[in-house]
Amino acid sequence: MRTAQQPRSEAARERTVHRRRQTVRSVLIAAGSTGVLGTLLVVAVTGAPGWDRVRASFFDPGIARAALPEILAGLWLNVRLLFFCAFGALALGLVVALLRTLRGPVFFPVRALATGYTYTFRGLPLIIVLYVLTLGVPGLRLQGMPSVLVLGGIALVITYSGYLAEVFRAGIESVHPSQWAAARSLGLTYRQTMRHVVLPQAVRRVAPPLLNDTVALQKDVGLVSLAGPIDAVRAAQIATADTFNYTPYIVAGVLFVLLAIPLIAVTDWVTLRAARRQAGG
Amino acid sequence: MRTAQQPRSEAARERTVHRRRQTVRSVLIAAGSTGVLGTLLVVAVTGAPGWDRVRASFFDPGIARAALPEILAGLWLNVRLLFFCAFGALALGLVVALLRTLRGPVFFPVRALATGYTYTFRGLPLIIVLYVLTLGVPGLRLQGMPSVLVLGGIALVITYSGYLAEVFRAGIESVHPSQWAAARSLGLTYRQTMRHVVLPQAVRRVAPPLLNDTVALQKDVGLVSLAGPIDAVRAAQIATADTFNYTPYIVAGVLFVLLAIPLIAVTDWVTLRAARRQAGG
Amino acid sequence: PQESTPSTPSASGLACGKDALKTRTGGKLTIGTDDPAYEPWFTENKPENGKGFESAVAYAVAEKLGYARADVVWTRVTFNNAIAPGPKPFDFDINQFSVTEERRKAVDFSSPYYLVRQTVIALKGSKIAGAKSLADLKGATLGAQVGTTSYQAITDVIKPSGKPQVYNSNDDAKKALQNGQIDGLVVDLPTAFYITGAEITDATIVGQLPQVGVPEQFGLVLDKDSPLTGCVTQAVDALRNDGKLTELEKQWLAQTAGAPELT
Amino acid sequence: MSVLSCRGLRKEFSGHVVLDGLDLDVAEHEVVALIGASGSGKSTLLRCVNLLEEIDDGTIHLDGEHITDPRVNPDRVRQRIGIVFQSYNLFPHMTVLDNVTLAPRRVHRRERAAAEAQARELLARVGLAEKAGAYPDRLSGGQQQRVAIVRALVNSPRLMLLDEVTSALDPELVGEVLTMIRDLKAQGMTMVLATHEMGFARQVADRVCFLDGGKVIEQGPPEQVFATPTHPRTRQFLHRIIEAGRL
Amino acid sequence: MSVLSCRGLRKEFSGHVVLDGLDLDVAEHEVVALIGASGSGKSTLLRCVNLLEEIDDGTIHLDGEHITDPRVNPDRVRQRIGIVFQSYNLFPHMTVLDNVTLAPRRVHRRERAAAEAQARELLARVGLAEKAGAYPDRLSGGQQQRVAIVRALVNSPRLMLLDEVTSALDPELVGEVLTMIRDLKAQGMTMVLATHEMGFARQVADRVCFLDGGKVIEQGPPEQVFATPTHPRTRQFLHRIIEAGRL
Ligand SMILES: Nc1ncnc2c1ncn2[C@@H]1O[C@H](COP(=O)(O)OP(=O)(O)OP(=O)(O)O)[C@@H](O)[C@H]1O
Ligand SMILES: Nc1ncnc2c1ncn2[C@@H]1O[C@H](COP(=O)(O)OP(=O)(O)OP(=O)(O)O)[C@@H](O)[C@H]1O
Ligand SMILES: [Mg+2]
Ligand SMILES: [Mg+2]
Repeated sequence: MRTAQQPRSEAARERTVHRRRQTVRSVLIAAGSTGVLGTLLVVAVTGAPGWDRVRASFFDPGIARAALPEILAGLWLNVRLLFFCAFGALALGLVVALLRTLRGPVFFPVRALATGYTYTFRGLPLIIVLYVLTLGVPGLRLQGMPSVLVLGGIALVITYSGYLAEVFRAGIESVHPSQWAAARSLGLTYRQTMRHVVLPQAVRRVAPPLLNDTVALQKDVGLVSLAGPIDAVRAAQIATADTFNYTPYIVAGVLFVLLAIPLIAVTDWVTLRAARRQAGG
Repeated sequence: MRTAQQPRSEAARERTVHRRRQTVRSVLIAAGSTGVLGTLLVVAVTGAPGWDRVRASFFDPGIARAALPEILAGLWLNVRLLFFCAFGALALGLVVALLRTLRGPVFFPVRALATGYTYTFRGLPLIIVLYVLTLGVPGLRLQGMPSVLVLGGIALVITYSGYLAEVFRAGIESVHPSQWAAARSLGLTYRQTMRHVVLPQAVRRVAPPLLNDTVALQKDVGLVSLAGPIDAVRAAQIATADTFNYTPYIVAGVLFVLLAIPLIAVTDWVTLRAARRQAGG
Repeated sequence: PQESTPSTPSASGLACGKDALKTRTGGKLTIGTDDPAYEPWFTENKPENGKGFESAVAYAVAEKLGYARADVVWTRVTFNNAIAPGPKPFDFDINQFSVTEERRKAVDFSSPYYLVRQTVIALKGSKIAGAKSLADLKGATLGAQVGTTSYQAITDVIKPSGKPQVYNSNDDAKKALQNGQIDGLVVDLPTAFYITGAEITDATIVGQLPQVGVPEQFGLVLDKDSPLTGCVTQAVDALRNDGKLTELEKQWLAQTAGAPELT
Repeated sequence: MSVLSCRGLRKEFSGHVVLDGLDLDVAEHEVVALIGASGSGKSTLLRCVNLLEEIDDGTIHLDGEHITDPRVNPDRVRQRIGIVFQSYNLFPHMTVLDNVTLAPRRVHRRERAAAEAQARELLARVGLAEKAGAYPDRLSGGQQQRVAIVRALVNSPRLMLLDEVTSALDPELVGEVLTMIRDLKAQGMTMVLATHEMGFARQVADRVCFLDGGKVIEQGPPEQVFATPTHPRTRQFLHRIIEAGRL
Repeated sequence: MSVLSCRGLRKEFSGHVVLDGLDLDVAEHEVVALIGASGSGKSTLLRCVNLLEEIDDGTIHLDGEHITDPRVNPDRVRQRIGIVFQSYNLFPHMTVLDNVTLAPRRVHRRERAAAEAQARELLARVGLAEKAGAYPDRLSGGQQQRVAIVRALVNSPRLMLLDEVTSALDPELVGEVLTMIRDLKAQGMTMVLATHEMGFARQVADRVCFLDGGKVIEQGPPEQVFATPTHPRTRQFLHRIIEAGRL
């Protein structure tokens, strides 16, 4: 197997020249069109009648600097909540999914409960669950009532596990029946097959939606601030109240996007790989 | 092909008897376990020390009746917003996805913009986009500024189209390259292949996540209420503030779930069919 | 406003010294308010500086109960959390809470420290800027913060033909007013003066809403059946009786006299 | 006594009768090839024997034990029968070694070291020693199929069921698997194999059974069945196969 | 003049040379079968001829026109070449009729009615008249493959390229497709087909070309190549095929 680089015939040389010319043209065109489009956008935006006011209201560097520490402190709350809620929701979602796929009549009520759970919490706006759990439930003054933050976290876990349960279930169903047959024919029991053969494959299959839900969760954890704790968005809101300027929201938004980019990039990569694998299979 | 029903051998008869006995046993067990579990749940809940207070705070029929009309009026806003935003986000998401899959150097800046768009709006919490668009942007007092509701709808469309664009793109990538080859080998151009061969298959593939995002959207449209309009959750909140009773939230929650159930059922059905097709493929 | 509300436990005979009070943290007095805390009730969102009417009242109450400035601890609780039923992270909360019978089911109130009127403000060029009566406001789009008596004033007193706009906070509502998204904003009178005087200078006070039923008063919020309610009420009563409240009102809310009345 | 004995097997799928009173006996050390048109029920028969499908009538005995008795634990029965499918069905998330040792470790509760030693020995015997750590998708079809056979063999089954084990393979890779099955036969393994490849049936089977209409309608040594089929259906089937260039 | 003429074709995939100076001429009405080991480049050659892959060196002429000239519009060239793949690649979301009429309607801008009439006639000729409204997944493999051939034929191509068109089919379904290809040959269609089925090559090809090392190293009438191969590589390849029972 040679790895010769130089094409040898006249036709090939001509083709190479043509291609090289095309590559150069491509780069030029790309640069040119980027420049033109970029200029157009800049002119359109900054030349618009309200641009000065937009800049003053949304892009004031002084205000951004002043608001940053508080917003960062709030973001730390988001990150911590994300961490715990993501694990909690994954664990609870998996349990609910397993309950929903149980076979046999004894498990009928468990299956029904699990189904009802996924329907309820996929249909219920997070904000209602949050209000009920963080404002309503403490009013009962039951013993050992946890803090608002924990209650808010529970609301997030409950809501998201409703989604994740369905994601896991779709993953379990997407494992080919022949894998079940192969495992059972070796003498493995239902549990062993689920544990060692089906679940590992199911989780791999649904990695893209799981990651997607994590990105969504990252954006939603901040809603606990409706119940009091100060997250990044709320910190921006407070700063906005001080100054009557929307720059703090932009700062919070940029931080959120920066925080999300790695997660989104991983999600896209995993999703495309899965899509291509599906295409390739 | 006969479709005889009566088994004929001794062994078969024995097996039939055994199976019938098992069926009866199954039904009994299901009924029994449901009963036991149900009773346990009811006793555990109603016997808990705070149950009376829970019932008074969360399940007061009088308050529910009083709050219902306002909540229904709010829900009508949610439904209308859902309708328009769902279509808007689907259309915009598709356009962004198509831009992102364009080939050729001329389109480099468009591709880059589309990519940036999906990253930004998947990373940005909806609530920030909502604040900036519904309370920040009108402050510029540009001409022809639309109403808060329209601005809120735009915020929803922008945020969700970031997700949907990625969903569509994954769908496009999941169409087997051989479909491209088959279409191109018939002489179809890139556009024709995309339009007639790839997109129709892609959309079918990603129907489950598209529907899932619609369910999520249904829950999120209510957030426009932070800019003033009264949606169902806000109506419940107002009723709650009047009475310090959380029943209105429960009423709103039940309505949301009822509204979502058909959509969720369709989503699950489509998802499972897709999962099984993947398993079967 | 001199009569304390009937359900307030009698303060007489209570030992209200610092050592006798069972506060959340012994020897300290924990006072709650919202974040941000608004002017003119507080200044610079710093309740601990003693400036602004409510901050000053809070420190005066603390002093009457025997707490030095250093013994006062501030905590931040959102408006809606503070008046919701449930355990409270403060000994008392001061945040422009109007005393209502509904709220009394969920929390305790001290005797009132301020008599308040709801007020409509609008941009100077607005179609309702010159309104003289409630009837002039019927066709306006009005806004208020959720869960406040201001919102109730819209629905119960003004009863406009259009739907009111409701906001999570007065900040959002002010922004909407400034943007022209609402014609008028309903807030309490001192807040109205502060907004029109310092925050939205092209806004003006349209007028005070008529008082229906019992006069609206601000009270300190305590946990339901708090052991401190009696003593706090006693302290507020004492401040009222020795003229301290009037003095603080003059100092921090001086300009609030003379807003037009809407009929 | 025969290792496998099916009597009057009947299996229908929602009214469509696939097996219709089928009888089949397989003696110890015997290799039986099932042939028949697509849809004649070869795979269904193998799945019924392995209790992956519930039969509607008849009985199956394994080593004289009535295994279709509803009181029998199917997991115990399956440990004594190895089955290999056309599509290999290796577990894609496990290495070859983990695929092979899964059953010994989880079902038979053997030590990891002992299970792996045995697995490596078996893999070495079929020329896959150096593939022990590889994942299935890094193997050729023929290699995957040999791993699947090893995975079934490691349970030391009394009976091996092979369902079209070569038909998903490139023609050049078929040889490896054929060699392996010939070796198994030489070691005295009792086997039932369903196949479309008449050449394969001819080479390894002691007896060929032609399935049609849910029954075995003709059987005998391969030379006899292929050369002088007696039943008209068998003749017709073989004729079609010859036409397609595959006999 | 030959319909297809490849000269010095060279194609590499990231350094791995698949075609290495390959020459091939196909005369009008000629049927050429490409044989060779898996990976020898048969599919790559066909894809290069259809301009689905860019070649690295050499030239391809179709009816004397230099189609690998970079200034040529590949869409126009492809309209004159029909290609059918092993895996049929029908469009699963369209009926058989829509599959067949897609190119006439979208590429050639023909009226729907005219396109459908022609499509129905062609479908009827291969016994698929009543399947016009069916979706591909309701058809057997053999039927799908015939539809794929009709879809390529409806453009009236000068040259048909067939890549392993029978190897995904059940042996009993191969016959239908074979018959169809024999009919095409009888009608004088120029064809290049890649195949693993030596029986198929023997039956339909005028000439067999054996690919190895990126070149055609032996060619001739099928009787000659199969009976008396001259090149040792050819002999070795045919020996392996015979061993697998497929000659
Ligand atoms: N799970 C099932 N549900 C419904 N029908 C089934 C099922 N499994 C098999 N069948 C049907 O039973 C019949 C026999 O199928 P089986 O797979 O046993 O045939 P086969 O002889 O193995 O065919 P092939 O040679 O194609 O593998 C077919 O008509 C098939 O459609
Ligand atoms: N797109 C590609 N990228 C990298 N390598 C490729 C690509 N397409 C083909 N190859 C490689 O080129 C070689 C020839 O492949 P090709 O499919 O042409 O062989 P073939 O003769 O058709 O084989 P088969 O009989 O298995 O179909 C193989 O080694 C293959 O891995
Ligand atoms: Mg089969
Ligand atoms: Mg090929």
